[in-house]
Amino acid sequence: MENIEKQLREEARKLLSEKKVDALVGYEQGTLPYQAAPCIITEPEEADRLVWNPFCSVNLAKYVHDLIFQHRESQTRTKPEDRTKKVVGVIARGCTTRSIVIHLQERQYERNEVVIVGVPCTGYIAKRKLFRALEGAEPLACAVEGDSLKVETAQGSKSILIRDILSDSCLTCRYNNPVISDINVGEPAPPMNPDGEYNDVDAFENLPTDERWAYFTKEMDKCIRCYACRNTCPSCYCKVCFVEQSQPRWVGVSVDESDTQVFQIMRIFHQAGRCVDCGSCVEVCPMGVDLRKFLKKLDKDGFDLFEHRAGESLEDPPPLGAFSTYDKEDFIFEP
Amino acid sequence: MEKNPYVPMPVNVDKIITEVTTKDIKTFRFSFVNKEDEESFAYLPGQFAELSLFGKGESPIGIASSPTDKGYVEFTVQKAGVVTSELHSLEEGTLMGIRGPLGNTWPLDYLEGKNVVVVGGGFAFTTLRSLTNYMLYEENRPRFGKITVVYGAREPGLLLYKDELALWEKRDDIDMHVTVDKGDADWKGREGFVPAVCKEVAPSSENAVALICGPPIMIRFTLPEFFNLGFSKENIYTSLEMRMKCGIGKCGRCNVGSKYVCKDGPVFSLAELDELTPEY
Amino acid sequence: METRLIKKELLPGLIKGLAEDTLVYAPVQEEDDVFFRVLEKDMEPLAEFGNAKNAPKNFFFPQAETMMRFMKKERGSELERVPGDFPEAVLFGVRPCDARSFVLLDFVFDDPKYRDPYYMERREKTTIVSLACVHPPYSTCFCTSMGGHPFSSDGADVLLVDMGDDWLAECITDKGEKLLEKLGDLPKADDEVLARKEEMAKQAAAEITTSVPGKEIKPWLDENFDHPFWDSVHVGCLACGTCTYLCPTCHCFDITDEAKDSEGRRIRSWDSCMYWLFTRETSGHNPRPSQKERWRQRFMHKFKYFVDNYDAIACVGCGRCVRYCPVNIDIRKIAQDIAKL
Amino acid sequence: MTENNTNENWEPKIVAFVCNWCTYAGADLAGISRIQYPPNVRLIRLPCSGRVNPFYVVKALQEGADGVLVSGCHPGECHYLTGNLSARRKFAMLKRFLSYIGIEPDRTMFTWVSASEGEKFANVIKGVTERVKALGPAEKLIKAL
Repeated sequence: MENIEKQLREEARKLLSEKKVDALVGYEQGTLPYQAAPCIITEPEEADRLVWNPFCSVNLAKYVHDLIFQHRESQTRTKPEDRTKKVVGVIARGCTTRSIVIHLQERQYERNEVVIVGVPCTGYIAKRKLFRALEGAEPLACAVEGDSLKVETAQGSKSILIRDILSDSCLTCRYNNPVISDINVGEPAPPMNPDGEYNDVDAFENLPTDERWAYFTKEMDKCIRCYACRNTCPSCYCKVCFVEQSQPRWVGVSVDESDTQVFQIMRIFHQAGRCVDCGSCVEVCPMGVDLRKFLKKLDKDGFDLFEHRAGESLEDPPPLGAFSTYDKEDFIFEP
Repeated sequence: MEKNPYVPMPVNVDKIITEVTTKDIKTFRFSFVNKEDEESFAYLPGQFAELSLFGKGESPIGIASSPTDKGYVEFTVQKAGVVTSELHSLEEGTLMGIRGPLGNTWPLDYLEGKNVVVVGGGFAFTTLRSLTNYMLYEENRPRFGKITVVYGAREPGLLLYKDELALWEKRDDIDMHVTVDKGDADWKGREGFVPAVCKEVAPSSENAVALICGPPIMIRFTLPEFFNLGFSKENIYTSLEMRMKCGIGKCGRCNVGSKYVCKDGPVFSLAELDELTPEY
Repeated sequence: METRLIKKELLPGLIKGLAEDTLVYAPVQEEDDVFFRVLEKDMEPLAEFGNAKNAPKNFFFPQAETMMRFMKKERGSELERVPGDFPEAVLFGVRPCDARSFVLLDFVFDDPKYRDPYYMERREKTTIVSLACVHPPYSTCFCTSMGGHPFSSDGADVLLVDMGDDWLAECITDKGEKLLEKLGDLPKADDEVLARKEEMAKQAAAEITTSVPGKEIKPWLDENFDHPFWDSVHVGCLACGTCTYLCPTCHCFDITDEAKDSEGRRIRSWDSCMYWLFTRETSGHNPRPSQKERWRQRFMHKFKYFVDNYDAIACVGCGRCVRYCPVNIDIRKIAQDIAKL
Repeated sequence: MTENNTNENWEPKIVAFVCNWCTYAGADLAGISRIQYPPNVRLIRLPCSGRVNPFYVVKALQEGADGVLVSGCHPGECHYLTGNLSARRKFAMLKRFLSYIGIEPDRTMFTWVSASEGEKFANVIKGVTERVKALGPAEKLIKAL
């Protein structure tokens, strides 16, 4: 891991000093011992700020999209011939590269506007699981020691197996190595456990309808409509989200339970064939809503119906952006 | 019981006047359903109110009538968002709500005994019209010195309150300069941009205050003319627009620096604006 | 000031008992987190916890509330009803930082010119019982830097201190006095207990080691609205509203109408300066066009504008925004960095 | 839309999003041919089934519809060539998803009715109405003011 961090810094420094990128998105040490914060660096000297550890969680593709679009917006008053491109470098694990693939498939930016520094990934720590493992004690210092995390708390120190507190998305990840990249750092990481990918969904599908509804409503009841899930999601890049449209207003802005459910249904459904299961929405949710239970269903159906896995390859377009004469239609009602 | 500042007072739409040829600016005349509401709605020129359409929301609009006009209150509204679009589709006789008066006023006490230069551009003439009518009112007129009005619009069809402008032109206690950027076949008046007309009219800055409202581009070019004429920042006033909801300094969105445009404004002198952050 | 002692093991039962005929808001455990909730039958209030995830402002200033109801009539619409007549309530288990937030919110909602009837009625009818932090619960606590104290009674009606075997109850206001009378005949605390409490208070304050500059940075803020420092603060910000929604002092709101068939309501709901839509005008003009301006606004509002208007920082140092920011934007660090400039 | 919920004579309200070229014409034909079908359905005409945003379906449920039907031209017969093929993918996913979160599958129905199938249109409406009736009034997702 330290080795990867060192190489990352080296590559970042090189990219910035050779001016191959205008900005580079990575992670830096946060102010809390269990946080790695997204950061954007523009000078080679800043490369040493970059870190790579199991606390690097949020999907950075979001920032790539943001940076490129902010730059474009800043040029709306520039003559077309004088406009410049902004090349953004990004430290990308498997899920991040898949999000970039989706951006590219959806023509958000050109391939040459992004430089992908691919990193093998062994998963990130879900903070909720970490806190659960500490039974409420506050982590005051954290250090990775082999496959364990050594945590100092006011009550003493504790060693936790990292595997036990990895994000659910990571445990069943199918693409923990980049699917596209310009530079690769480190050796490919060993596979996770994709076979169990849909176990949760399968189990949920087998519950009675009302139990599923009860679970859905209970989870959505936690939502405070802060929109952190939407804002961290690289696939949620609409300039104006439907919840913000006012003519007509689709969804009320209050915390009416029906409005919250409709917001979540539609936000989640917008991810049909576009969710890379990076787990960012789950990780950033301050209320711990089980969003993955529902997003993963779309992932499963996308594969089941159209043999598509989001962001797997540039050649395979998102399923709802395509069609075939031979698509299954067993859901069609024939009286 | 204490009055709930969020509850609008019921009003009746008495009259709707389409002001401009593009038909997207209308003046609405309201009368209060309850007598005591009319009394509590004691306002002065420069203030605004929230026009409230249940089911659509509220929109903060400057009061266009003068408190000397008894029995009604008027607002001139441009069709733009959800509320104002609905407002434009109303018919006379509709029941709706208004909440106010809100905000501060043109600096009436300060204007007392001074010469007043009123400069308006296009649609932003509404609260200046209120002020002008207020100053021209028989009992008030002696309180103010010379009154000069420069009012411009892009074309003749876009001038507001045309009948009233004609009446003012006939008076000898007000110096009127109505101008359009570009006239048409019927236009016999002045042509030219507001800043140029101000330069030409050249009101004296001696014991004078200028009140300027208009589109940002007009303000940008008009201000230098007034500085050249010797007006200080303390003697130039304008009225700000911001997105507002509560109108009483709580909801936070019209916060500019330490001030709230709804509560501490909308009228500010340029000197006061310099103290604020430029986030408006 | 009256002081009483409540046997440790009796307190949750007393609160539960109170909840039988009074509306009680109290911290309860829900899955992984502690939340302030309306204490329903069979719910056990927590007395030992760090702090609730949500700030208790919700009870006076709900995330969404109906301000009025209306009916469509033949010609236009008419006001039908304005909710009011809120019940008497007890807000139990507030940490001193959160209790102080009410003093700050009062500045806004209890403005002499325009009192906010919804907030004020609930506020006046609610008795606040706060729990001193004998051991400040988080390393992210910084109340002492913001003019608070782990034993502060600002904003509370009763302050409870965990003395080991007993809770020491200090009545701060008449409202608090009345509440304690309702709880039954409780013994008075003697001087030894009070002296011990003073000692504990000192100890607790000393346990907060984070120092965050507050009013010290005000002169810098007065002068440096355009400083390049602001270019770096918002980097990484997701523009979500977590910080503002969990903040005990953030109070910005939106007013919207909802109608269905011939009925409707006007609601107010929390809004956030972190959202681009917050200040965007109908014309499309936005006075705060990017996250940079929005972050500056959030910080300036707390550390400068509020100070200008009310001579108090609009931050109580609870640390929620620090702990729950998904991307670790740390308001403490921003203040500390400014102090170094 | 909720007024009859407690009534014993409850009749479901069904919102049908239909394409202009096939199903709407099919409904017209049913009318011209005087074929009887239950009056529970409110037709909303759209250019194409591909125009039906999945949000419309969810929104109809939120507004109190007891059932939603989407109907367009048969695959291969779309006036816009492939609009219904895009729609088919969307609704395959949507129907599964809404069922998954606990909305009864029979509340959201999808079908194809051509301009010449007046009889089929009536049968579809009969079938959908029966199924929704069997479920009873919708209770999930409905917004109450």
